[in-house]
Amino acid sequence: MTKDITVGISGAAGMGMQSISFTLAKSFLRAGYNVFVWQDVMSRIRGGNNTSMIRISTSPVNSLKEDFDVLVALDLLAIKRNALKVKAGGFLIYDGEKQRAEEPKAGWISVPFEKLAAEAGGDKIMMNSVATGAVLSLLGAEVVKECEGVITELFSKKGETVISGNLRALKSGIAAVTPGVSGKFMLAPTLKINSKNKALINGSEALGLGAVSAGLKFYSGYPMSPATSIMEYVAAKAREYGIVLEQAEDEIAAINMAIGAGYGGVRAMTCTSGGGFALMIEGVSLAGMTETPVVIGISQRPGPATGFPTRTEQGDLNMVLFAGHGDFARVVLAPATAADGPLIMSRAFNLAEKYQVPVFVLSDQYYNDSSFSVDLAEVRVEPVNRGGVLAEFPGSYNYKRYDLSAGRVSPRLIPGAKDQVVYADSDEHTEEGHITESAELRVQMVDKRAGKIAEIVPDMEQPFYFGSENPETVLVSWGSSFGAVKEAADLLNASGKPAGILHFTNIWPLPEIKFKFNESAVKSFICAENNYSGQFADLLEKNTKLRFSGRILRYDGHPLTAEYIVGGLEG
Amino acid sequence: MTKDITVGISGAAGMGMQSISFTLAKSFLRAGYNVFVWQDVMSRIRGGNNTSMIRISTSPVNSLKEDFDVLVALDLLAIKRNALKVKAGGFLIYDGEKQRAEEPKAGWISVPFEKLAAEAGGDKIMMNSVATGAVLSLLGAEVVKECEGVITELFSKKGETVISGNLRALKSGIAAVTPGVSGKFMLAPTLKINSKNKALINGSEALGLGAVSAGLKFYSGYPMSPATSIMEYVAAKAREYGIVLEQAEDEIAAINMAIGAGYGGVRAMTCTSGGGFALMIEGVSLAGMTETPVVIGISQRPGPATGFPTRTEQGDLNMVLFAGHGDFARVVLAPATAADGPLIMSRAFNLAEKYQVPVFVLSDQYYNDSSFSVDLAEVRVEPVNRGGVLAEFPGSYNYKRYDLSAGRVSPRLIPGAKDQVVYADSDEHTEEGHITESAELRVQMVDKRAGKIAEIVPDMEQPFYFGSENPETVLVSWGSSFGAVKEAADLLNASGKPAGILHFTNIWPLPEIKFKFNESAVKSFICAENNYSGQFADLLEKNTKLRFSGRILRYDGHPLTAEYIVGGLEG
Amino acid sequence: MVLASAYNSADDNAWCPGCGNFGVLQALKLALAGLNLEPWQVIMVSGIGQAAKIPHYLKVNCFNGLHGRTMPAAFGAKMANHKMTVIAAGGDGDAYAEGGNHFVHAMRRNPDITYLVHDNQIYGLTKGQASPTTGLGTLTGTTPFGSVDIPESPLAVAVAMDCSFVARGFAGDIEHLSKIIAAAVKHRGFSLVDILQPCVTFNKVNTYQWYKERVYNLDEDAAYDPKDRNKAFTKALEWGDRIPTGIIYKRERPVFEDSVFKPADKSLSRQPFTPPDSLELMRKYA
Amino acid sequence: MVLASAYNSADDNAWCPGCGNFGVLQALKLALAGLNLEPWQVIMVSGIGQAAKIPHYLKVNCFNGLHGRTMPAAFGAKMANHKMTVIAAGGDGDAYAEGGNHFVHAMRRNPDITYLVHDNQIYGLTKGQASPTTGLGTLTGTTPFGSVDIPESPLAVAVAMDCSFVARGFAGDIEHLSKIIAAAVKHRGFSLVDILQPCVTFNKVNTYQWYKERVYNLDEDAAYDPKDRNKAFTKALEWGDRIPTGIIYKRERPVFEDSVFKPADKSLSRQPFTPPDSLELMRKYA
Ligand SMILES: Cc1ncc(C[n+]2csc(CCOP(=O)(O)OP(=O)(O)O)c2C)c(N)n1
Ligand SMILES: Cc1ncc(C[n+]2csc(CCOP(=O)(O)OP(=O)(O)O)c2C)c(N)n1
Ligand code: SF4
Ligand code: SF4
Ligand SMILES: [Mg+2]
Ligand SMILES: [Mg+2]
Repeated sequence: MTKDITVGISGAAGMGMQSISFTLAKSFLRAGYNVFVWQDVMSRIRGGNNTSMIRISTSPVNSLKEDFDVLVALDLLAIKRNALKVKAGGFLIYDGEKQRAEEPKAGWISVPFEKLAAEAGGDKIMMNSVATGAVLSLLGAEVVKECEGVITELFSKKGETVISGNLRALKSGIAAVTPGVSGKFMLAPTLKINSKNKALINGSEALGLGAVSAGLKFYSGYPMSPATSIMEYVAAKAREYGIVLEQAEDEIAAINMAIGAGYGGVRAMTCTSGGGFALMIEGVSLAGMTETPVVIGISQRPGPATGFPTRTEQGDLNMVLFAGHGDFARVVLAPATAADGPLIMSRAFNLAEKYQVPVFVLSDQYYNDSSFSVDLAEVRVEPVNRGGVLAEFPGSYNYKRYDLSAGRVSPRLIPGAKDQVVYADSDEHTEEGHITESAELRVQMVDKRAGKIAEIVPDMEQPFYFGSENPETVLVSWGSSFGAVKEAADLLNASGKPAGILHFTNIWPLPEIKFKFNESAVKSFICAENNYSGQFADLLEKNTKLRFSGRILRYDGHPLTAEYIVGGLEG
Repeated sequence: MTKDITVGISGAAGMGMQSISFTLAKSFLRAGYNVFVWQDVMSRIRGGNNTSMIRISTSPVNSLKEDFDVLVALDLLAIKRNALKVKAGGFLIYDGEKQRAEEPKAGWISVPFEKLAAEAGGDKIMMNSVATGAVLSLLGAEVVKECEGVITELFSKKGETVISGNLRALKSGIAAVTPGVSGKFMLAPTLKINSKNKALINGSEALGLGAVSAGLKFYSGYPMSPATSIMEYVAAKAREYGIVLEQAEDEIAAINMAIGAGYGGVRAMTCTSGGGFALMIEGVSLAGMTETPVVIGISQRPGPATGFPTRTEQGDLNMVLFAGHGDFARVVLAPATAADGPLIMSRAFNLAEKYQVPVFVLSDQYYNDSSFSVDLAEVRVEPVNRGGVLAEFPGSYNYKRYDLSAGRVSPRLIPGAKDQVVYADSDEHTEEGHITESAELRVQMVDKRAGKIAEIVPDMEQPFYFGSENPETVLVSWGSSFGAVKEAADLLNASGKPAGILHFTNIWPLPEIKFKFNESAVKSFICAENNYSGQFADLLEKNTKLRFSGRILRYDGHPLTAEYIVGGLEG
Repeated sequence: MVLASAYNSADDNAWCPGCGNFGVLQALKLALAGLNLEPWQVIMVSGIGQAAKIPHYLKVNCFNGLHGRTMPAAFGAKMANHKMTVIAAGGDGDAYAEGGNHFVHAMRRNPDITYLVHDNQIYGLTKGQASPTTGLGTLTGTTPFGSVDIPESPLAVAVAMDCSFVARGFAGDIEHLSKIIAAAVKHRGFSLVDILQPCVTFNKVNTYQWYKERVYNLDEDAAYDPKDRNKAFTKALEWGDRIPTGIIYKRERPVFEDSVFKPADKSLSRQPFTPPDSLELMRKYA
Repeated sequence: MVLASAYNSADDNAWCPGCGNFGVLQALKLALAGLNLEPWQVIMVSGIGQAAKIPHYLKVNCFNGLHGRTMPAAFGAKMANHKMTVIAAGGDGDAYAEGGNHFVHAMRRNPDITYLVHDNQIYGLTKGQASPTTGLGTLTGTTPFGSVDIPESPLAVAVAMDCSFVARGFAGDIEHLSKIIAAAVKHRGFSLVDILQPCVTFNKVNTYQWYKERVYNLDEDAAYDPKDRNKAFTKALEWGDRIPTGIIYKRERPVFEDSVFKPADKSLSRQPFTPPDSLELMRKYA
């Protein structure tokens, strides 16, 4: 019996790989398994070669394997590009009638997708359900009921004929796999207890949802992969929850709109990717200067410039840390999994308002586009803390936006308060918010803005630690690399090499790090990051006691995996 | 006899402080003295209070004092804001008839500017020459002839009457200072040998001039203080030297135009300040990705946001070092004095073309707006090195812009070469410059772009060292802080405390630093910077063996001075 | 009743004596007082430039943001406070160069915001460079041989964008200007008021005198119908011996706010803070 | 004689089958061949988007820059090589949203550049969000309740900017489109060709059929005078049952290059490299 299996669905853009992988993932999720799905796609709308990578496991899983146990190849290119990634003993499911080019190899199973689809429902498009059935069959077909449920929901708006056609197609897919092969990868059973308390949600949805439940009231953004889907989530919810959402003409407008709304007194956010964020940097500095709360989501993708737009990387950390001219405080957070989304977002909005600073939420294509199985019981948020924003202020026209007597964070009055006006200013300013030329005030105001960082530090959370109490190897990671790094540590521990993982979601400012393991046991601290230079390792070395004896870096557009990390440790 | 004197000319914007300071500075320059002039101005066109600070010295001087030996106050506000900055034993020259508010103090000399101007030439505006004369008188009036020459040149286009009126006004200013006082600050004589070989030029002019003499052919920019004057220099020379100069609609256009021109095969530059540069950051990443040479001048001013727009700071280093998403090579240079301008600019264009990377030239308001006396014999440039750019390429349509076989820097063909086309691409690309989806090529191309840094390192210059061979204190500085830090070290050495200065104009990448002094003598390395956090100190600590026991930082909008530094060492 | 003096600010004014900005300031105070708005009911948003300093010289809520970014910041502030009066202001460089894209797209959104552009046809704060409205051949710091880029007609662009209120004022005619501003603020939708504003220091061509010899009051011409878009286009391009001031184009249409707020809705910033529960939202993915 | 096939590129095409971009590509090849230009004599500059991939599918010099920054990069490349033919291309988002400011200011400069905007009224590459030309009420990923921002008429804006050549083409009529492109390239000055380009994947409103039912060839209307700016404005705004294609507006005027180059001047990039001596320049400050 298999406890952990990786299935790939590969084909040209537009062939429906994502819907097959969604159906499979959701079915196994409902059957109590843990699932994880990543999309490895090209930057094109039709054609090319995209692959949905699905992992199904009896244990929690937030990362991928380097190759497949089962690969469904929907066209010839899919075979060409991915056949070698099928493990020895694994299977490649393809349509031998349509996709002949090479001699079929051992483990290649021909399932005539189109023909069976046509027979089942009269529609070629139902080949997706045929393919889904073929995979189910290999995996033991224990989840047919769940799968039928998912298909029925999926096509509920398309009517009975479509539903029953797809259900028939599913069945014929199951039947198409010969008995000797079917069930080869029979999954170990799970306790179905939690199956109703699990959600399948991708990172973008988790962040959008987190923002909405944190009281987001204004969203402005400009589409950019992989951040667009956060915007589309919020757009879909805007009416229901009274959120103003506007597609800006560019990223500069997006951030300035959000800052305007933040000044106006509501929780505001904008999301983009690295290239779009580059355009927002003057705005970041404006938020710093005017002390306006704003949340900025940066969904990283490989740069520079347009780069590798549909792939993943954690390469924008340095830019975010040093974005903006002049010194001022900021906060950087990075969720580890989709379950983290709401917590990170609620913290982001709280910290932004509490300290009146820009807060960055760093994710990446791997995080945004991957579907995670989330245990609903794990979902946490921070209670709302609006940082003492004021609706009214006593007296008459005596409010000072940058009151120095109040410490580094001055009370923030919402404009429209009776008999008061609120001046916010991008120039160096007086306590009242008027332009100043005073060198003395300049120094006080720099100290106020940059000095906030010292107040934020105690509010920052310690990194998580998982693993051995006496680790020889401590893997250090941040954000979305969590799943792969955690799995790598598990592998090491399983092979008798005591290891642990020190994982950061609170990236900046860094708290003074307290080790929850026996430091003297450690032979090497290794940082594992999804970028070229080890940007987070640099940050930690500069600002904490951590020193790394090695860095495992990946920058080919693919996410870190446990295999890659363990390979890196050995190599 | 005085060897070093500081004169302030203070008044409302529009009153002509700069023309008085220019006249004085140029006169003393021609008499063989070293002069230095900084402009301390408010962000307004008329009114307020601006001060030109002039230092005249028998030794080389590139920095200021904290207070004045002589202050000319042209209006009441000038007295109010600056009277306390006149040293004990110093003089304040003002118009006792027009500017009465307080009781005159000891050392206050009333010179009826307006009245004398009216008598001398019938025009109030000639009061500037009266004031100039008064200063000359205090300083011994040895340079009257030079001053008359300067005035004659200055007004040459305005005709005889204006010239003779001003000359009379100068005389009456000289005469207005009572004999007991005049000559109080008589300057020590200089050998006039070099007087014809000295230029009075400000940093902006030096950079503009450097760029023009380095073969600049395309300049695009958007006005922003203190960078505008570089653009205005180039604009004035554009016709004569066949340069295309265009005022862009914004900074994004400016950098993309320059990159387009760089792709097009000519040396191109854009200059701005921090806020404008923030908008260029996506463009920086484009230059990195397309491997297009471009020179970007950043004239720093205090941020964040609009900040303290007419004052000075060295606060944009971090932003420049980490500008752009993704990893790629860049070069950062920062001139120390105006004499350095041509050398730094010629290096900037050479390095940009040699390595096909963006090169940054970091200056600041203090550098750009200050007039330096430059010994013409010191002016150096690097011989032109266009990095093997090609005009033609053999064969037919077989050129590869990103040829990997050629190492990290591929031959760069200018478009328009017969039977060849040149593809440059902001996406991850093939050797030919076409969009790619290959993970293998991705890795090779990242290695190519980011790996250039290793090739550039040997080309970077060691920091200068001046001072004791066995220094107890080594002051470390960069860019425009040179003058003040050098003077501080001189003061320390003069007071028997062996000191030296390690000064960087080649900022990034950093060469492996070789000390030219006895390292074991050093008790403390101290970094002195014109910013809040010590950005350069951070960079050095991260990338070199240097560790600082202290940082002397100034961020009130004023430049570092020797007094400030020595005070900081003591305090 | 609110007096114009209720808008006085104690902040030190940094404009040059005689600058056209003073006329704009006075006209704005008169207009706001005439509309009986209290200072705390008004938000002004501005960019950077000499013109953009104007909110400091009034007593109003103020967000003085970045050069060129007036429109987006104003949009955000308005969406958070749609029951307040939002007025944006800035110079011709701010509005049409650095802010050129936002200007165009603000008109597409049509929020109920009034935009006062102090158009001195020059960059004042940075000491005299060409702006998008600088006349051909003008000598400036960056065009020492004469500017060659064709001057933009912001009014024509506004008409082309179907902007819902397009007007021109003259800082030298405070009375007429204050009427135009009042009409713009009263108009529901995005209102552009391009204001001929002499810069006595850097623009030696377009002086008070130059404008005075040319401007005429279109609002007095009963035959002119500001609802006719084609006529408005022609009128918007009139520039030379005669320059029209007044309302060039006017069009009624829904404002952006109508697409998100119901008439009874309070400003977002003053609504109760009751976000949905994250677990509820998450359950939709079970 | 240059054949259209001389422009063929081996690069793998990433467009969807049936996309209107193929029509633009074909029309462009025909136009260039018809003008007898060799591939090496042409520079194409583009931004990012589906449309902006076009230079890869041609054999030409190509600078494929950033989303929205086509115009500035094209200007720089043209100034370095003013003797070459420079053609810019991109989508409606690229040109009118992210690049909106550069679009407006390129027209002010009037360099001899042709700008092909593949206007599919949608964001293709990012999978279907509203663009500045998306019709009111359209449902897209970012406007799930219908878009509320007024669509821009790029042609009307171009006429308002006095752009020297303003035309509209239709990707479904390759022959006419190639004529328009040829005329645009031949025209000395900045030429805008806004091309109706069906996006078969994301724009289900403005389909081939939709356009075909509406477009007509203005160039065949002998009575229409593209030199009349007011008429051009009216024509530019014609949209609905009838949509004109062809040359809407045309105007002769000096190009930017005339202000810097003499007729005999070689391209800057091919002039001898002989900068002035720094010491000579410095001496002026002695
Ligand atoms: C991003 C950025 N670029 C440039 C500047 C410098 N700057 C400040 S105001 C201004 C233009 C001023 O002209 P205008 O907007 O017409 O206002 P005016 O001073 O004429 O009223 C410029 C270029 C800036 N502050 N920020
Ligand atoms: C600065 C930046 N913002 C956003 C994007 C993402 N992006 C790429 S193409 C595009 C818009 C595509 O629409 P359009 O320009 O109309 O071209 P089409 O794909 O429709 O041809 C966007 C938003 C980007 N690459 N860079
Ligand atoms: S520079 Fe011109 S616009 Fe600015 S305040 Fe002075 S006169 Fe007015
Ligand atoms: S998405 Fe639309 S525009 Fe892009 S290639 Fe496909 S059909 Fe063409
Ligand atoms: Mg102006
Ligand atoms: Mg499009």
